[in-house]
Amino acid sequence: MADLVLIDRRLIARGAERTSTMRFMFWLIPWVALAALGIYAAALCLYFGLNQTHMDTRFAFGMWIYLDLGMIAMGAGAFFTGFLVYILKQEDLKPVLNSAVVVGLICYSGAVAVLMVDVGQPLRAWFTFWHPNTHSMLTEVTFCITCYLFVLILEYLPVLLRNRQLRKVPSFLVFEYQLHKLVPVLAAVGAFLSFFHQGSLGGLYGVLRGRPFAFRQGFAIWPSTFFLFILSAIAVGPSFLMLVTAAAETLTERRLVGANVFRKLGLISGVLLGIYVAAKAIDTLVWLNITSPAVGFSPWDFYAYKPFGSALLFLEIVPLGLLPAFLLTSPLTTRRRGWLLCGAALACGGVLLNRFVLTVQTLALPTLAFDDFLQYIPSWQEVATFAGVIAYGVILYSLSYRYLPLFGQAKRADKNVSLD
Amino acid sequence: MRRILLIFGLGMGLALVAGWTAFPRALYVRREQPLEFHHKTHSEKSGLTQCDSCHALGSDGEFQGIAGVETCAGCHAEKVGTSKAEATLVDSYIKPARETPWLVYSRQPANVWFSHAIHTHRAGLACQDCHGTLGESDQVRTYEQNRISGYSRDIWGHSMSRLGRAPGDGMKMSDCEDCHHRHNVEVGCLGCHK
Amino acid sequence: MSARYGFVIDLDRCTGCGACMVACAAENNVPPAPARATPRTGLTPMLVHKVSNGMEGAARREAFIPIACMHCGNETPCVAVCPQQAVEVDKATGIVVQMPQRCLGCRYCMAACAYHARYFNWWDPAWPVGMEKSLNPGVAVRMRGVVEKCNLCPARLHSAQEKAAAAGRKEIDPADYIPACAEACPTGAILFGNLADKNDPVFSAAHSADAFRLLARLGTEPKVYYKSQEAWVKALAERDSVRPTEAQHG
Amino acid sequence: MKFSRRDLLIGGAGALAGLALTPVPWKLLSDVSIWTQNFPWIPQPAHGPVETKYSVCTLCEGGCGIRVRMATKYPVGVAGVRDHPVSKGALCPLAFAAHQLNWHPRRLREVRHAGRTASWAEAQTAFVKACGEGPTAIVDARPGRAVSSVFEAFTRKHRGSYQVVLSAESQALTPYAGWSGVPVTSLGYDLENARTIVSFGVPVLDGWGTPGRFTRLWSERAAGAADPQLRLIQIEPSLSRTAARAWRWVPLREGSEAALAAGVARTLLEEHLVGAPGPMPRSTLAEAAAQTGLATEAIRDLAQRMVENRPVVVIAPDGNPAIAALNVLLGAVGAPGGIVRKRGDVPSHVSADPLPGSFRAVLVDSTVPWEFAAQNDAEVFRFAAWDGGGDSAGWLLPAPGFLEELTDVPTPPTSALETYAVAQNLVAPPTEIRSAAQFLLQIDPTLPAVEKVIHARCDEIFRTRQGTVYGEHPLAVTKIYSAKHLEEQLRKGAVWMGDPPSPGKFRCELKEWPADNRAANATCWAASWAPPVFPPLATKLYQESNLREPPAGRQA
Repeated sequence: MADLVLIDRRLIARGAERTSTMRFMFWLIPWVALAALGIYAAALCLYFGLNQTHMDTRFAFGMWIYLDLGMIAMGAGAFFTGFLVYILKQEDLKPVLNSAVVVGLICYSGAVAVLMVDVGQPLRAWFTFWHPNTHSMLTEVTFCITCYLFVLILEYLPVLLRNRQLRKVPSFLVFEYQLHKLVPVLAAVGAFLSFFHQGSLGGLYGVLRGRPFAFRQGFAIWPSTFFLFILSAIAVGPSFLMLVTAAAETLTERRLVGANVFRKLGLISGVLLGIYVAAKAIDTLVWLNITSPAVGFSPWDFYAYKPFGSALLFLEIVPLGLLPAFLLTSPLTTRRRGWLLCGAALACGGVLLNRFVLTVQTLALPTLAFDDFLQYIPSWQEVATFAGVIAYGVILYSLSYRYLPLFGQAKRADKNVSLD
Repeated sequence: MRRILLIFGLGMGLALVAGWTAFPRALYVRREQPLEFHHKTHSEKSGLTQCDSCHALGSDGEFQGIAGVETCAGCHAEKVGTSKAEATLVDSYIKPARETPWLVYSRQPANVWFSHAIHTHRAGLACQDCHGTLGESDQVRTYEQNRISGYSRDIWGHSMSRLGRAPGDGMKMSDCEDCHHRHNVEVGCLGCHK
Repeated sequence: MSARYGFVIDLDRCTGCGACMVACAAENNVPPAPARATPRTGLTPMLVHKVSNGMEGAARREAFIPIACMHCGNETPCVAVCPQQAVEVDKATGIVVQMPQRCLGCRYCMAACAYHARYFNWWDPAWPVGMEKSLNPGVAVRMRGVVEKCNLCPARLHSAQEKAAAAGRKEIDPADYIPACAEACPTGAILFGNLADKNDPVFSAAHSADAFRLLARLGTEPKVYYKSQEAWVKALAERDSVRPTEAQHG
Repeated sequence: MKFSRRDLLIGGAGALAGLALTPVPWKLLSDVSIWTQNFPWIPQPAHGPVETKYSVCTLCEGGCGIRVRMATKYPVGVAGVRDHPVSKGALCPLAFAAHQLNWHPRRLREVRHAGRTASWAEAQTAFVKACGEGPTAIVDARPGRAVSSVFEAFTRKHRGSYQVVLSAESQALTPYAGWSGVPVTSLGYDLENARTIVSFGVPVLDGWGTPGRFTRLWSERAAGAADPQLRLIQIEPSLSRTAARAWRWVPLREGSEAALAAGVARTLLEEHLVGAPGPMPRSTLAEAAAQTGLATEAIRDLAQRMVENRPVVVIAPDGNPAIAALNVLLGAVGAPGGIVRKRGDVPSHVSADPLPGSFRAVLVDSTVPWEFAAQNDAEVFRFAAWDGGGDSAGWLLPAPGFLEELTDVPTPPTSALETYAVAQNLVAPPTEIRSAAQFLLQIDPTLPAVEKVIHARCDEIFRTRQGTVYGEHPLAVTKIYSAKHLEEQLRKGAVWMGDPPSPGKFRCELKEWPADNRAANATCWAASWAPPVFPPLATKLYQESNLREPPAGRQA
C-alpha cells in the first residue's frame, strides 16, 4: 500500500496538486468494476456469438451502433479544437486542447472496441482493407476511423511523454520535441480524416434507398446527411468539451480554464448549431415533400407509430436545437456559466437524439405494406458492454488528468523542452 | 549509437531466420499416406496411361475423385507381388471393402466448387496443367496439413513466399483468379464458391 | 448472352403451405431453429408472409406472399453498402450473390434491404447428432456471425453447368436449373426462369397486366414479380396504400 | 559486453521489425481468417458422387411419388416426381425434410420395456407367452399392404383379431359404407370430374388425402378465377388456408355443421332443387339459421350454389352422417364427380372402430398414430420408429424409419382409382431395427414374407392385364412382357394405376334424415402425418416464422 502511494506520488507532475491516493483509488474502484463487467459481457458476445444480444433480422443494428454514432459525434471536439488552434490559430483555446485530445481518443478507441464486438466475425474484419468496396460508406468509415485513431494516438503521445517519469528518458524528450513540431500537421490530417469520418457516418444511413425514412438525396456520392453529420458533430464537439471540462472542474474543485474559454467554445458551438438546425430543417422539408413521396411513402405515416411521433422531430429542432443555440450565443445567457452549460447539455442531447432517430427509429419503421412496427430492447450484455466503454473512458481521463498536464501547462511544457 | 544498431540488427536477424525456417515447420503437421502408391508403376506396368482410367467423370460430368477399392480390386483382388503396401491394400482395404483413407493433396474446402468437367471439356486444360507431374510420381510424398486452417499445404504452395511455384503447387483463390484473368474468363463468386 | 433469372409468383395460387420454405432450407443446408430462435431471429431465405385485408368476420380476406431475395437489378442496395465485396451481382445470371465466407457480419446489408430478405446467423449452425449425413454436398454450411440469403440455389446451377460442359454445350439446359422453392410449390404458383429471354414463360408472365412488384417505386428493379387478380392484394405492393393502423400481419 | 534492460528493449524492437519481414504475422493473419471460414465444430457435407432414386413416400397414406438424392448411401434431398399420377409432383411441406427424420433425437434405436432397455429376445418371449394366454390383436392403420396380409395371416393362425384404425379421410366414407354395404376401402372421391366441391371444414387445400391431387386440380381449374370451372365452397368457422383460397367461404358457428346440412337439405327438397325426393330433416330452416348463425337467405343461397354447377360433391372431415346424407340427396353417390366405388375390392374385413372385445396382447404397427390408446389391461407391443413421448408401460419396439423398409403402398383412401406402388429400402437401418412383420416372421416362419406378398401382388396385377404403369414413360400393363419386369418397374419407383371405374355400380338407401347432430371436427394440417415427430426443419414453418400454428403433440 505504502509503495503504491509512493509510485502514485512519483508519477504526479512536480508542483501539481492532486487529491490523496486513497481518495483517487476510491473514485476509480466503481469504474474499474464496471469496466470488468463490460469486458465480461463482451467476452460472452464474442464466445457465444451475437445471440447474446437482442438484435434480430429487422433490428440488424442495435444500441451499439447508435452509441458509436453518438460517441463519435461527441469526440468531434478533438479534431475541431485542434483545427481551431493550429489551423485557424485560435491560440486562446489551447488550454482545453490536451483535454480535447484525450476525450477524442477515448471516444474513438471506445467506438472501435464496441465495433469489434458488434461484427459477427471480428477475426475477418481486416478483409475490409484487403478487399475494400470503394462504393461503401462503411469502407470510408472503417478507413477513416482506423487512420484517425492512429493520429489521435500520435497526438496523445506528446501529452503522455510529459509525464514526470517518462520525461526522464532523454530520447523520449527528443522524440516528443520532434513530434511536437509535427502536431499541427497531425491536427490538419486529423481534421481532414475526422471530417470525412463524421460525414460518412451520416452517409451510412442516408444512402439506404431501401429505408425511405433515412434515405436522402445528396451532392455527388454523398447524401445530405453526410454534411448534416459533419455540421452537427463540429457544432456539438465544443459543447461536449465544455461539459467534460466542467465535470472535471466540479470533481477536482478547481477552475481549470478561464471563463473566456468557455464563452468562446459556447459561441462557436452555438453559431454552428444554429446553422446546423437551419440546414436540418430545410433537409427535412425537402424529404417530407419530395424524396419520400417519390418512392411511395407518405412521410407523415412514419410519425404515426408511437412512441416515435412527430414530437421527436419538434424536440430535435426546437428545444434541443434552436434553444441551446440561443443559450450559447446570446449575451443575456453566456455570462452565466450555468446557462452556458445548460445550453451545451441541450445541444449534446439534440445531436444524440438525432443519431437515435436515424439508427433505431429507421430500423423500427416498416417498409413493406404488411410489415409490423417493431420494438427492440437491448439485452444486458449490450448495455453492460457499452457501460464498460464509458467506464474505460472515465478511467483513462482520470489517469490522464492525474498524471499528465491536461490543462494550462501547455506553455510551460514547451519552454522546458526548448531548455533541454 | 553503433552498439544500438548492432543489437537492433541482431534481434532483427534472429527474427528473420526463425520466421523463414522454424515457422513453416511449426505451422504444418506432417502426416503419412495410408498406403505406398506409385502413379509411375501403374502407368508403366499396368498400362493405365490415361488419368481417367482411374479418375473418371460421372454421367453428368461430376468428378468421381480417387478410385474406390472396387476399382483397385479389379487387379488387386489377390496380392500382386510381396510388398508390404500390397499386403496392407489387400488385407485391410480390399478384402473388408473399406475405402482407403487417402489424404488428398489438392482437397479444397467445403465452400469451394471446382468442376473438372468445365476445366477439361470446356477450357480444354490437361490434367498436368494443374496437377503437374503427379501422374509420374514414384513415391507418395508426406501430406502436410496446416495446424490452424486444416488445409493441405498444396493450397498455399510449398514456398512460403509463394514465389517460383511449379504447376499444382499452390491452389489459392488468387491462383484461380490469376488463371481466369490470364485467359480472360469472367467468373463471379458463384463461379468457384458454393 | 447473360441471363436475368427471376420469379413470377402467382399469389392467387399460393395456399401458404410452406413447402417452398422447407425445401429451400433442406436444399441450402439451412440449420433448424435453436431453442431460443423466434420469427425475428430465424433463418428463412424463403419466407411466406400471411397477410390480410385488415377486415374482421366474413369480410376478412387473407393471402400469402412468399418473399425471398428480390435480386434487385438496379442500384442493388446491399451490393453498394458491403464494405468488403461479400455481395455482388453475378454478371452472367443477374443473381445477387451473398458470400458468407467473405462476410464479416457487420449487417449493413440487412439494414439496406427493404424486403428484410437477408438473415444473420445469430447461432452456430447445429444439427442433431448424425444428421450432418443428410446435408446437401453441393452447398457449404455457413458459420455463425455472417449474413446469408437466397442465392438462387447455386448448387443446382453448378450441376447444370457441369452437365452442360460434360455434354459439350455452352449454355445450360433450362430444365436442369430450377430452384428448390419453385420445384417444391404444389400448386405451381412459383414460376422461375430467365426474364431476359422473350421465349421464357416468365417473360410473358412478368409483363402480364396483373403482374406487379413490391416497393417497385424504390427503383431497385427487383427480379421477383407477383401476380394477383385481387385488388387488395395488388395494393400491398406499395407502402402508402396502407395506413399504419392497418399495417399489421394477418 | 554485458546486456542491460535497455539493450533487451532495443533487441526486441529489432526482432519485431524483423518479424514483420517474415511470413509469420501475415500467414497467421490469413490462416486465422481461414479458420473462421471452416470452424472445426461446423458439420461438413459428405464428399462423393450423388445419385437419384425414385420411390414412394410412406409417411402417410397419400402415396406421393418422391425423388431422393443419395450421397454416400444416405439421402440428402427429397423432391416430388413431376407427372406422378397419384401426387402430381406435389408433396406436403414436411416431406421435403423427411430425409432428416432418421436422425431425429427421438429416433428409437433399442427395444424398451416399461421405460427400460430390453432385448428383442425378451420381447419375443413376452409376446409368445401372451399369445398363449389369450386372444391377440394386431392393430394396423394402413390396410391392404403386404405387411397387413402378414398380420392377417398371423391372426388367422393364432386365433387373434386383425384390427384397423381408420384415418379421418376413410372415416368420412363410413356412412356410405354403412348405407350401401360397400367396404370403406373400396370407396373414393371422383374429384377430377366434379365441378362444385363443398367442404365442411376439410383442409382440402392443406394436406387432405394425397396433398398434390386436389391442390393441382384446384390450381389448374379454380385458382384466382372469379367464375372458375371448379367451384370450391368452404364451410368453416374460421378463415383457414382452404377457406382463404376457396371460391366462397361460409363462416358458421362452431360445431353447427350438421344443422347447416339439415337446413340445406330442407331447402333442396322444399325448392325442388334435387330430382329424387329424399327424407325431410326434422329441423326447420329457421332453426338451422339460429344454430349456424347464418341468415336463412345465406342457407338458401348456399343450396342454390350447390346445384348450380354440377356435378357436385360434399366432403366431410369425419363420418358425420348428416353431411354424408347431403351427397345422397344431391345424387352424388355412385355418380361421376361424386362418391365412387373402385373397380376391384381391396380385402374388405375392415372394422371402423378398433378393439371390440378384450385381448391379452395387442401388437400395434408403426403406422398407427401415436395417440392411439389400446385397451389398458392388455400387454401392448408398440412398434415405432420415433418415440412420441409419454411413458408407455408396455413394449416399445424400434421400427424402420424413412426409406429403411421394403413395403408397398396400396390405393390412398380418397382416391377414385386403384393404385399400387412399392417403396424400396434405400437406406440401411440401424442394427437394432425390426419391422412388425419381421418380428412376427421370426415367431412363425411359416408366414408369408413381405417380399413374397409383393411379388404375388405384382403377379396378380400382371394377370388382370388392366391399368397402366407410370415409370419414366407410361406403359400399359398389356405392353409389359412379364410380372417380373412389372415388379422391377415398381421397385424402381414406378406406380401402377387401374383404369377408371364404371360408376353407378352402387347406391345408398336413406330411410330417414340422420338424427345424429354431432359436430364435424376438422383435422389439423399435419393430422395425416404418421410419425409422432416432425423433421427439425419444420421449425421454419412455426418457430422461425408466423406461417403456421405449432401442431399439438408433435416435436421437431
